[in-house]
Amino acid sequence: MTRETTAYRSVNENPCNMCMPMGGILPFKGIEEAMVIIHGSQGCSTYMRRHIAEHYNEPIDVGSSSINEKGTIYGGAQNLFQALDNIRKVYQPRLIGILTSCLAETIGEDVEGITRFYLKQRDLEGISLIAVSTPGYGGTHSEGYWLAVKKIVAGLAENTEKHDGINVIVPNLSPADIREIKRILKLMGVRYTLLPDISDTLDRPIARPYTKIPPGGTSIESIRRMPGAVATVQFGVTVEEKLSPGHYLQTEFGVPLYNLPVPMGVEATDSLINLLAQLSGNNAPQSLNMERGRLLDCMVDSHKYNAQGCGAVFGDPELVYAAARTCAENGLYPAVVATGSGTANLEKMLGPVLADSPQQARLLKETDFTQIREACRETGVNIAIGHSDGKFLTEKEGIPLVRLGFPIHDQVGGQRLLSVGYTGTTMFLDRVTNTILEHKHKNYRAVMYRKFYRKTISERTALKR
Amino acid sequence: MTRETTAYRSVNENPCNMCMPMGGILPFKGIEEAMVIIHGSQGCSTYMRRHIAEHYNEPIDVGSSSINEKGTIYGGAQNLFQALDNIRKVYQPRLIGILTSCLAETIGEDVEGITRFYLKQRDLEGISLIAVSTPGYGGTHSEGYWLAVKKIVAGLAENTEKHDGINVIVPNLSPADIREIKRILKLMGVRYTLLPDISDTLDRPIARPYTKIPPGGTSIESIRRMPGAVATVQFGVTVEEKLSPGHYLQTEFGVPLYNLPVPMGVEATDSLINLLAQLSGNNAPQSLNMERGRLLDCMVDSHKYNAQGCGAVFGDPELVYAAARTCAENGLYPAVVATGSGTANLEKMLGPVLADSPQQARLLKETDFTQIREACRETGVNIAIGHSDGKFLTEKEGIPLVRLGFPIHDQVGGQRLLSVGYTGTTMFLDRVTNTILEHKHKNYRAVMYRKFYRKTISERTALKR
Amino acid sequence: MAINEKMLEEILNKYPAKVKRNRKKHILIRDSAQEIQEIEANTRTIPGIITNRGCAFAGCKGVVLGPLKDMVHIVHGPIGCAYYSWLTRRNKARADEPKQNFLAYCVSTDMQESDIVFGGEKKLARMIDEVVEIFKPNAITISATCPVGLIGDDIQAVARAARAKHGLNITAYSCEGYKGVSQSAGHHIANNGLMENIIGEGDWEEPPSKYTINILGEYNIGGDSWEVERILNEIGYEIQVVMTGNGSYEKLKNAHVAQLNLVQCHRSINYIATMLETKYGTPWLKVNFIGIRATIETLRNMARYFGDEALIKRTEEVIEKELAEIEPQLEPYRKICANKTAFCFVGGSRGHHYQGLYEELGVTTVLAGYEFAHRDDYEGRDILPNIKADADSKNIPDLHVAPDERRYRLKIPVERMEELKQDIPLNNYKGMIDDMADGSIVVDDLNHYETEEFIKIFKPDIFSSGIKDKYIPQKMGIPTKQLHNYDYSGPYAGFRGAVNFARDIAMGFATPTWNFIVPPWKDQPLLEGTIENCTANTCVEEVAT
Amino acid sequence: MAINEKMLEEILNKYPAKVKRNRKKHILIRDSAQEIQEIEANTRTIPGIITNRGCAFAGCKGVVLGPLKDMVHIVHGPIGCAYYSWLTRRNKARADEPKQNFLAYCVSTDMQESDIVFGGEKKLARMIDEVVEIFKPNAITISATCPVGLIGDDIQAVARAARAKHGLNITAYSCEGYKGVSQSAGHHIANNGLMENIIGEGDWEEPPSKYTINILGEYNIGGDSWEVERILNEIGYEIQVVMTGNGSYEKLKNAHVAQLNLVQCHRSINYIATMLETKYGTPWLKVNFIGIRATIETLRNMARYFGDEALIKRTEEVIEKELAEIEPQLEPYRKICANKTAFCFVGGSRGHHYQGLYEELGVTTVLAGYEFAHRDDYEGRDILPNIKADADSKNIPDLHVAPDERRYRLKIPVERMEELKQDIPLNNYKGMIDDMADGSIVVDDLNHYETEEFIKIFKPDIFSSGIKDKYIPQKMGIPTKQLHNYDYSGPYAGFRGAVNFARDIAMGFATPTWNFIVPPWKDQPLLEGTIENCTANTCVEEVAT
Repeated sequence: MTRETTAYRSVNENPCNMCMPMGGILPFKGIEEAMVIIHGSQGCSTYMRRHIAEHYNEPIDVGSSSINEKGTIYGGAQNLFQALDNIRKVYQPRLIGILTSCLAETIGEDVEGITRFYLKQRDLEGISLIAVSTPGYGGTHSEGYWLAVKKIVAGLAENTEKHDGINVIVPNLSPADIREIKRILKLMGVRYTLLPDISDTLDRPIARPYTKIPPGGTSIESIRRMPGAVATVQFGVTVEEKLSPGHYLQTEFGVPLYNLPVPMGVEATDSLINLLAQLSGNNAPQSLNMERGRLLDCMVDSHKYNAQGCGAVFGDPELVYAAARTCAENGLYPAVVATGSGTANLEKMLGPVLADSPQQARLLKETDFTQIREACRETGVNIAIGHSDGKFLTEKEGIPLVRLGFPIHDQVGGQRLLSVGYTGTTMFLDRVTNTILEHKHKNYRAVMYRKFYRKTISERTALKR
Repeated sequence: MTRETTAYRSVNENPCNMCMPMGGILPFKGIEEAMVIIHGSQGCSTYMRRHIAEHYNEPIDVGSSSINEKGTIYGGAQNLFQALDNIRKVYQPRLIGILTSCLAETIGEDVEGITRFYLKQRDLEGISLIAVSTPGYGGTHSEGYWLAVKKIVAGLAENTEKHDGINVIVPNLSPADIREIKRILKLMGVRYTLLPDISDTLDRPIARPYTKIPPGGTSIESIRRMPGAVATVQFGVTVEEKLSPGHYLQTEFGVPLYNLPVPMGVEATDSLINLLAQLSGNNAPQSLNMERGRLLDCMVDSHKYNAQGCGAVFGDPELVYAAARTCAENGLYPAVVATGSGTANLEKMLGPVLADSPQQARLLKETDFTQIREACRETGVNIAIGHSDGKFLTEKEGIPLVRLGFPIHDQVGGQRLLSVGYTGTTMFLDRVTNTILEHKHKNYRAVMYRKFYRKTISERTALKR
Repeated sequence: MAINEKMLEEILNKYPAKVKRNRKKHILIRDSAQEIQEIEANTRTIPGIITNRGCAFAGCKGVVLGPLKDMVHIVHGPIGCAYYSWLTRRNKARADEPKQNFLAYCVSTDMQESDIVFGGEKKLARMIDEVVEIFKPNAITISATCPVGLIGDDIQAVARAARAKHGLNITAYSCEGYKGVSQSAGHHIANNGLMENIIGEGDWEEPPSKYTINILGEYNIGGDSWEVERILNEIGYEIQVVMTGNGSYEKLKNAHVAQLNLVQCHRSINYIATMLETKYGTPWLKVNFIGIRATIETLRNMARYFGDEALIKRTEEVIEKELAEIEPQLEPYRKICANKTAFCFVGGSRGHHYQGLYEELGVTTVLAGYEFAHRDDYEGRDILPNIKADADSKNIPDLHVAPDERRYRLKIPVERMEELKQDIPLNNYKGMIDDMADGSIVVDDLNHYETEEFIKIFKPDIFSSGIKDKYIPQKMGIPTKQLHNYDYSGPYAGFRGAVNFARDIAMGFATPTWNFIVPPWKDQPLLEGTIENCTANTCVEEVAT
Repeated sequence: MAINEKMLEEILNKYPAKVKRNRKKHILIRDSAQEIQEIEANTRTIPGIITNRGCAFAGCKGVVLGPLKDMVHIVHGPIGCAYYSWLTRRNKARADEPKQNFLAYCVSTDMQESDIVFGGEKKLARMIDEVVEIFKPNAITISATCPVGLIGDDIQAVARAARAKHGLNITAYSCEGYKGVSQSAGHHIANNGLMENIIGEGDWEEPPSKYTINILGEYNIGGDSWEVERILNEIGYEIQVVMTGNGSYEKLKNAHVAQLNLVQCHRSINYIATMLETKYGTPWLKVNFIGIRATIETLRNMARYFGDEALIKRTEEVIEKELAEIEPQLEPYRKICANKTAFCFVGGSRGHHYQGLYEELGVTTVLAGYEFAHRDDYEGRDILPNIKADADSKNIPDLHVAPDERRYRLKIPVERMEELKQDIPLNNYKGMIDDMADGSIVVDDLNHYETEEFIKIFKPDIFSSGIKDKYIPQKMGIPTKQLHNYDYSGPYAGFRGAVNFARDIAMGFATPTWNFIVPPWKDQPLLEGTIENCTANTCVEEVAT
């Protein structure tokens, strides 16, 4: 595995990540009766809402403190106050997340202080305000996501009595993935608090009447009680300690942390099931064994095609790790593994996964698609796995793209893409295998003829001359 | 809707169906501890096993009586006896289906008589033999399928006490579809006998030890008790009465028959849920309502893209009906609806579905892919939905193919394709929509430029001259 | 259903008092009996109100500069804004030289914390060098995002130095997101920059043909400009440059030679239009290529301006030919669209432009508005002298241009000009309100809350707006049509575009999907039953929860 | 693990006594100490035993006729058999004239019940007319499925009449599925038909070049023949026709001019090879292009046959060049494949051919067999005089050919021929058994039950066979390699094909997938523990349930 970043260049050409506050919005969308405000220019919230809406096909209401030129001089506290007042009046949320963007951070707004002051001044009860400092230059959306989750936990967690539930902390997965994880938790007979739970809020059924805040999400009460849990299961092996909600619960409240990879692939899903069995004392039901057996059956049937794949996996570090590992497990060699994030853990975790690869894989951190494209070309990648921005690889290099992650804006159903658990992995693999097959069929005859036959004709002619 | 067949021609060029005994094999694969033998040339069984194995990626053990030239003169009874003996010895099945192919039928074998004689002569207990007359020239695999199911019911059904279960009789759907139907039945709290149940037998998890007959399938005992059921729900609106197992149970044993379309699309799934609610007295659980709401949400999000689709739907009549209806429900106009079968019911059922279509749809019965291709060209079809043999349409006409039905041999996972129920319909629609989108993106810029701009350049030049 | 002041009041009562006062001024019920109906626009967005407005950066880089295809548009700032403005506007372009089309590229300095602390000028300068080397573009723009101005990076100086170093047109735009009150500020900044640095850089002195025109405020969304160009070419016009859809630096620099400037989107580009007249004497004509009647009127107005008999004749021939082509195609769609109603809330001009096309299809616009327009876009340019510049507007100074001594030419005699002005919108735009029917609603800067409330009252058959708000009506069972990006469809301009639009909205009405989602009011008198009998406040809450 | 007679006995004990006696004669444990090891082959399949054999129709239309690309191959019969033989063999072809490649078409009379009752001759005749009109093929074949012979349709007469009517080579093959005991009967029927009706129809009298050859028994599965042709062309051979992969009527009709016939698949085409010698005096050479050593040996034997020094030199040059290209590529795969074992059960010749390639990669074949071969394919052609023709074989009569008076030419002097025969397999094939290692198993017509049992004993690392049986080992955790259709991969022939094969089986071994499916014996001594201590019958059952 070779490690590369784009740091040697000054230009980021076609980015592979978004900014920190964008990532911070998502967890708040997974809390019951919550709203979120971005403290900064109004354009930030508009741009991010647009991108989130495009992926989930849902209304995404995010407030803005709409700081303008005057605010850059006198500070934005007044704007934020007004924003909080208005959001409270119209949405009546029980929790408001306040994220900062570049502007507020650059002018040095103390958003936590302002928030405290607001609470005190308005003398509010029954509403929680969670401020998260997320400057656009402070990290990618992945870091923003994890920091927001951590701040939510830190802001709400209380010293409560021990109970028999477990905490389940998830990275940015699709609502369908979250539903699948919840189904597995239920099958394993465990009581849990899953945070953040976007499964209903960001994949909302048509239902009447329309409500401004979608029903669903993790309840505030259950988050408060997380410190009393038996354990925390966090799908966050690439998350740095300082951003890790599970680590926080462990160090602050002594809740044992089990940091697992996203349950994608046989091994990772096995790990989750084993852990849940151990924590709950329950065995996996036969239906889960059947699902595992079907996944294995799928893997056996498809391994010949997958082994011909040379993959590029890109996106958020946590999902990239899970997908690269699933590819490797299936003999689909991940030649390029790339993320816009700079997390050091990805590298550490990927090492063993890529150890058996037929040739050195390239790990690109803090990367852009121009670098990814070059790496794909150099390693002979023939299948890409990641979010829609990778369609560039299809358009320019003819590498087909299996969509996974966020954002998916050129196809429908990104919110319904199921890729975790035994069954989700099977679906993911079928998508990958069929993409390989389709690409192969499309090119097979031409390639075959060119490589093994046509060439000869000219050679023959040459010989006969 | 115009109706056409290929009858005006003598040539069947690229068929859209297989032969009757092929269809007859499948139901026997969905009975617990059952085996099946084809009475005829050994090539029949070999060819069919090959094709079934390729779709399901499973070992498909089908015996043959291997009649040879001598048998054509002296009859094949002795061969069939031997085949039955050997199958019994090695597989120890509790039920053996005996299908005929062209040879046995052409030489006039009385397979039911031979079977009766065998049972008597060997003095067997604890084993059922079901003979089904399925000459290759007697109909398509669809008719073979339904006749076999009917014969299974007729062969096993007994006058039993009334019980509170319902019979669920399914056409040739994917194992994943069957599992989904079972999940819905369970959610609705009904006790049922689903026949035939290939959900485990033809999508068998890797499990040790390997057994010759895969575990699963409808139990023989429960089939015997079908006459005692409250009702029969049969997904077979296109099935002729003489082939209908549900009709048989109604006329012979007075079990009320509810003949419903395959639960694909909102309306058809609603019908099933309503009926189950009515039969069981149970309301649909909230989780099903959520699934319905998500399907609607998906339909709303995708209708703009789907409305640009002009579809060709082909395959088995029952699935073709369900898929065409689902397309129409989503504003995706099915311009060509085609089946190799000659069933008259399809036409009757499709009428109302296609009534609101923007232009006349073409219904092709007893058709072949050459006729389908022509019809596609004439009606401007831009998306095809059906089994893998339709890839011809992609190769020759550039019409992308969404795979559905049997056989799927150029992609993996045909046995895992989920298309029924609210959730399955959502998955089906996402496959369709994304295929339309991908095809559109691939061609968008070129088409746009050609249609709205490039032409002008030459025109302009012409003007200036 | 119609709306009255009381109902409007009830909607606004949900707001805190101060907000209510503010929003009230941005909403009016059209009443032609009143000679003047004033509306407030282009003022600060209220914090915490879910607006659809963007920022100055979005208006400058995202809208005006972005579509220029042979230039590399550098975003100086942290990665987010560069990402968010990457390929999101669907402004299509096809370069004559395929390698000189950089629209698919997103190029950013990706500022990190250390750049914020120590300044990003050096990084920007290095980056320009790299961009020149990698892309070899015809020109480069640099757009600033929020932190840049705040930390005091002098991007103008960096641009000047780079311009000198590389001998390439490299210009900087201080369009930080906090400038002004919406993307409108960014349009103005971009207009100033293009006028000051690019237009007129070319060495042409004469137009290449008799009827040389520029098209301003056309961004080629979904291929609109290709359809417009097709029609104009067919008549015999020579299009020097489209600003800025499918436009290029190479064409733009000689934009000064045109004999007439067409203005499609008044809001985003009227600055250049007026400056071009001042500097080069080129009049501008307000056009509208959305809708069949509007297109025909536009074509006739253009012919009238040039006043050439052959051109007038050719114009009528083309109109006739085009109509013959599209009328039969429109027929089935018209049947589906008849007697429907629409909301039309879009950007700066489309909110007005699409009403005519809707009407031709049988769809009445019952609510319309702009995200970021100014009062003149609502009330007409006559109002301009009455608009008081506030602090936010003053932050974007007008660029002062004077007649170009060498190149200024009167394109037509002053008298004829005055005469024409009586009949055709030469150097004039009369705004949206004038075209609206009595009882319809005009809303400036519509937000999510109001969207929901107005839908409940009007129950429109289609909601046309952008992606951020479209999911609200859709969840309520109402078809939508994105008029920002056309839901990946288009073009909608001109004759053939009208057919596309008709097809697309007809399919929205006709898809059976809606049958399965009966909107609440269709089988439950949810709103009608309660609104009369409750205080406004509890009533709204009842609906909302 | 090795196998002994006792273990074999235990497997067979599961069968009824009569079946056991029968099957025992089809299985042998290789023991080179015995001078002759006889095996029974080409006898009737036992009913109810899940064989992998097909029928005469499959051998005739499916294997031999099907690949001829410029002909339309009509299937006369009900739809099933036409469908099942449609595009299922992966015999690739590329026509020089793209419109004269009909391989993607399945053309059937689709007989219905009424045709069975009233006869199908007229329908067939009408259909030929249509086919001529629609496709304009170079020639047409008609293959019969079961009912045709039974109802007495005279397809030969129909073909003759059509031939006269259209002036086109139209021939009929009475290859009803019940003829013979397997597809082998169909090969014979097709061989006779091609020899009688097509080969020699052309008017060439002399070969087009000095080293003109035909390749027989090569069906271009996955492009194999393209790789073989590439190599042979590079050396300087002129390939008149490949029979029948990528072959055509146009080439085949002049096949008589070749100076040497190469025989790749002995089983399916030795009839034509011998008849060509009788009729035209062309010797045939048993070749094998599967495996590197086999390919090299084949190339050297060919050069030896022609005996030209320049050709011999060129042969060695090409071998050297090719080896230099592939050896480094093979290296990593060899490491993965070392010390593995394989089952190799395929058709009529591949079961033998692939053993060498396996060996070169480090894989030992521990079980091999053929689906439908004859004793000579196992024991060598020397055994031919000892094979008694049974009723089933007699049903397919030998075609009697005599030397063609005008065209018969001795290609090389008789003495040199005899001399060559000592060294190279000229007009000879020595069969599979000779090449097998002691202790390995040879099985004729392996069935599903035995597959499972032998796997339990040998625990092979890879199972190579076809799609019908591959899922059994896979379910047991063992990689498979389809040697009928190559799992959509290939080519596997020649030098480059060897690399493909090595890559494909190495990926089968190396994929981590298997780690998650520990085969039962690897962590549970399921079989070893019990097999010694139980009667064969209960033991098998224990495993099976």
